[in-house]
Amino acid sequence: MDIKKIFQINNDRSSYPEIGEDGKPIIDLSSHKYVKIWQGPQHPGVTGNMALELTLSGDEIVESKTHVGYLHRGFEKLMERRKFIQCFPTCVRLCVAEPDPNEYLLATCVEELSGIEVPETAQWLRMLVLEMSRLQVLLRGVPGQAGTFALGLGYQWGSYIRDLILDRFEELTGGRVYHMYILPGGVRGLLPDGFKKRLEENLKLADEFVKNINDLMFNNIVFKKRAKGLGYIPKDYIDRYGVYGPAARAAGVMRDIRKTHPYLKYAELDFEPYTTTESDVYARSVVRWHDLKMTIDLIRQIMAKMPEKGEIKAPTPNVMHWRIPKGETYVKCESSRGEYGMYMVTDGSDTPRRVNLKGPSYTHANALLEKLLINANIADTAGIMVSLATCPPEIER
Amino acid sequence: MQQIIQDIESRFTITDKETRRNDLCFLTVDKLQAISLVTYLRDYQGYASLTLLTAVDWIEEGNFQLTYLLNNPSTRTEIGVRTMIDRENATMESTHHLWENIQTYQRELKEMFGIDFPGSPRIDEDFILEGWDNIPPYRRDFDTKKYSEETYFPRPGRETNDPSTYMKSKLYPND
Amino acid sequence: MEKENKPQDIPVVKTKNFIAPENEKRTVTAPDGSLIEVDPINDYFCQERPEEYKVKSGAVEKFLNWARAESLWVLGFGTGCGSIEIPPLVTPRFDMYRYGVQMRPTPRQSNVFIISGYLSVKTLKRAIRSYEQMPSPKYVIGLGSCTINGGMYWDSYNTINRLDHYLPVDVYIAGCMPRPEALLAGFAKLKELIKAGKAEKANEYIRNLDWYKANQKKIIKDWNMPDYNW
Amino acid sequence: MDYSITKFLWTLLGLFIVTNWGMLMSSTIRRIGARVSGRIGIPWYQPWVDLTKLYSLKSQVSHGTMFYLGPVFRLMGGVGLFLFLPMIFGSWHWSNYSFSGDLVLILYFQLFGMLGMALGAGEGGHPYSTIGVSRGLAQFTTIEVPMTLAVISIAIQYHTLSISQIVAAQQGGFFTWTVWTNPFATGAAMLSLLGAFGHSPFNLIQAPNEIPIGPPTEYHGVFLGFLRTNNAILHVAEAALFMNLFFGGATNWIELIVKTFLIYFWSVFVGMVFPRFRIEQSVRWFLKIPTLLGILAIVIFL
Repeated sequence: MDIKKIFQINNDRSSYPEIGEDGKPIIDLSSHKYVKIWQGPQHPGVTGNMALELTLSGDEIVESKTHVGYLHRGFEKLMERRKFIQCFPTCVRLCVAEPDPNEYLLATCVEELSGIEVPETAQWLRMLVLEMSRLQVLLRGVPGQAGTFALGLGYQWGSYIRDLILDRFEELTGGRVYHMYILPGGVRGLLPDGFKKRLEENLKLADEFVKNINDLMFNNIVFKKRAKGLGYIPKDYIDRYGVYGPAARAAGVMRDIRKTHPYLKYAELDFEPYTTTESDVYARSVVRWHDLKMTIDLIRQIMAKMPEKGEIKAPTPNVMHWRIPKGETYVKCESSRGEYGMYMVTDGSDTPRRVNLKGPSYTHANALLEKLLINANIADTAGIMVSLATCPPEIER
Repeated sequence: MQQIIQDIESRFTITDKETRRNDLCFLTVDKLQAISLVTYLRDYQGYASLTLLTAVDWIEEGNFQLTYLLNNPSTRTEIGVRTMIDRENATMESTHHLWENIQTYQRELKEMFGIDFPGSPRIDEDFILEGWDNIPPYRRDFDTKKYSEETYFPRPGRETNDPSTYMKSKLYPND
Repeated sequence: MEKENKPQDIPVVKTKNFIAPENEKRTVTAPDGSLIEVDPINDYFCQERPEEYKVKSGAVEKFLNWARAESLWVLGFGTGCGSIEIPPLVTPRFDMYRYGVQMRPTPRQSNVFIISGYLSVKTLKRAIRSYEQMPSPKYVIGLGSCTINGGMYWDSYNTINRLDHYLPVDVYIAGCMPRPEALLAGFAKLKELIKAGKAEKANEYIRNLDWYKANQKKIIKDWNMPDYNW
Repeated sequence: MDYSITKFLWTLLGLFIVTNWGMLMSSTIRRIGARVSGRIGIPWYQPWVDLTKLYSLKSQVSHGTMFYLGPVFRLMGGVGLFLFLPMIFGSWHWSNYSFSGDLVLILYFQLFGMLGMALGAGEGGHPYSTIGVSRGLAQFTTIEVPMTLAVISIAIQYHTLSISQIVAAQQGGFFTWTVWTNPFATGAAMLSLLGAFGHSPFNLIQAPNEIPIGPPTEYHGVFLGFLRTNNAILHVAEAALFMNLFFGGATNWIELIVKTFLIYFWSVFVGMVFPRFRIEQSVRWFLKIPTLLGILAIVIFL
């Protein structure tokens, strides 16, 4: 009798449960080996309003399905019966957490299809707003990763600074969450007096927060134990599953639209997105932390380089009778979650023919999450999900 | 970019092409050639990443336009492959063997446009809507306003005006 | 939409069974080897109708109402985009814990249901289930103009226009989106109502259950749950 | 032991004080936690208001007899722990029903409520309850290992199983406390205490963003009120047990209040800055350092 065999624990569960002839795992719920549970839509660990249908064997997930559609409003249909200018208030609500990329994409689509050049000052202002919006997302998103493992302290600190950034937004645009600052042809207004000084004060707080969060999360032994090696994304998944943004950069693939397809004035800024190769939850979290640092730096660079005064809006036709000639285009920008694009088809009328938003969550939360959750522990679902930065409203729109 | 388009034109019948930017162009091909063009682009030209798959309803011509937008991460260019399929009994070959993430797009198209992709995994399951028994909502002949008014008890008191005529009457009442 | 209005010339794309697979009738093997017929909808769910609760008055009830008002437990269910403004409420700037408002993760332990923004039909079904599982006295706060008249999505085919046709609403908070301060004001208003003994919409729901259920069933096409989810 | 009515009434009064102190302690701790994250936190009287509200809910749904009995068992666990624990050293009024072998009984009572709760929560039928129960029992079994080792070590050290005598042996100065005379047992027990109080990193039983919220998922109204009352009693009683065993006991209520608060605060202090362990990590953690410390404590005194 081999004594070693008795004490050997078989950790390899990759072939569990057995795979049937049709390529699907054989799961017989009435055999009492498996439990089917739903995480969401009413579940505090799921980001936003979506559901995961998990089949468990013990604590381990053997099959997972994502169910979306709880937030479907039919944006793409609604925009088809709104004039171009009416689309803007609708459009910002596409992804609630980070509304400004939506405005930017729609404005850029309209500008590209009707051939409008955006003045330089407006481009700088757009960039500032986009970076501020990224900052407010990351201030919650980076500590939010620890929040999924029940370390809510960083989230509380981050939210406080986020509220200050939202105050600056309010000062600039009048809105706290929805800004509608970017319009076709330019932006709505110049910076108010003393705005840069007040923003700089908030950025100093953010700097301190970046340091604190490093101590709290990345040097925390329990966080390391939970997050390291969790939710590993192999490099060949990047193209097959559609992995973007921080998740791809954590796998060692450079996916940052700001660097690869510089839009606005990003070519004039000096930045280098952080990449690493571990590709687990911890690495993704570190990448987003570096993003946070970089965003603070970028805002400072933008504030230093942008012109104080200048033209902020190119002349546009009467927005009530604005007809855009037939054409189609796809524009993209980098949101905090990854590549964020909009596909627009016009047919010469005063409404868009078709608008399609392509967000990174669409692939992250469906095909990729379903794959990553297999053989994960049920305790880690929230962690894996948040590390992919899922935003449900942009999946179903 | 031009080189690749010339290369494609020598192999496939491109009926229409539109260069939008120097990193984005759209090619229209026949329905039968679309899948082989997409596969060719993926396997031989490095367009390995699928950005999106979506449909446009050209109801006047009785067609759906399917757009496969492919991205080449190394040359940083994008090619949109457009193909027209018939609006009646709309079906298209499934490409779920090429990308794992395309099945989500195909499920959405099946539900929202009624375009069938036989063989695609979970294609018959609900994706976004639940228990929908009307025309697929993204089709142009589905009137969302009418449906909403008939179904969801609109609160009385809302006036709906055509923005252009309404604004004209407000701004220039004398005209 | 009624069956008669349905356009006949369009081929129905979907044919499907509206009962979830775990709720289908089936036979299971008991531990002793015998076979048992199971009909989950009828066997596992309570089909009893709820009863109306008598609104009491008097000093004791006043004290209890005060306690109910000062301890509002909010169900953590973000149903729409308004849920982006609920997390700030538990963070330093707004801190609703000061006012005795706390978040609870399960409907069984909550009293307040914040319908945060628009409700798609799919979410409405879950919202009804969650609402009916909450113990009475329970209150609903309609957050944002989407719950009042549809708001931005008044012409959308998938979002409801008036929340009060499906769930009884105690307090509406207008705006798109309402600021966290507005939410705090809404809580203050709700407390006022509870202390005055006027927040009895849950009873109204039970009194008019048939009307509410008819409205709900009109738009939820795959009704595969009991009439009242205990 | 004294079975007179007077004694019984004094014990009831003690229970009343302990319940209220437990609730005040929990609200204070929550206020401290809120200050760390920059908030003001709940009012100090919030636990009483919550409890009044829970007991005054109009509709309650039951899932069967065991579902009723779960919280009752849990409450009995807490009250039982209190009954056999001498609160104030040397006082007839506050020594409750402690007797010469009470240490063993108390170890049993710690697990008693847990088991009752497991039965009741299982009756609720919610899958998250079941997962929570299996996690809870797995973790509690491993918490008991270092705990029991530490208790055995103390029993060997003081040659008694009576808590009163253990406290008596520690009287006579700061340096006669067990924490100085038997640091290994104290270490093992204090580490297992982290798990017993159920704060981070060992709060996976009620983990709100994994299995909301574990065994009490289905409990509401009076049932939840019972559980909350029990929490208040149990936290003070358990802290008092540790105070008696390791920190010299208390000779008056003020001392008890200060010491139990500090012992409870220890678990919150750790929990504030640590995320939550997974169940297998938690089980392994308890079987490593705390158990080694416990074994060491026994070996030294053998």
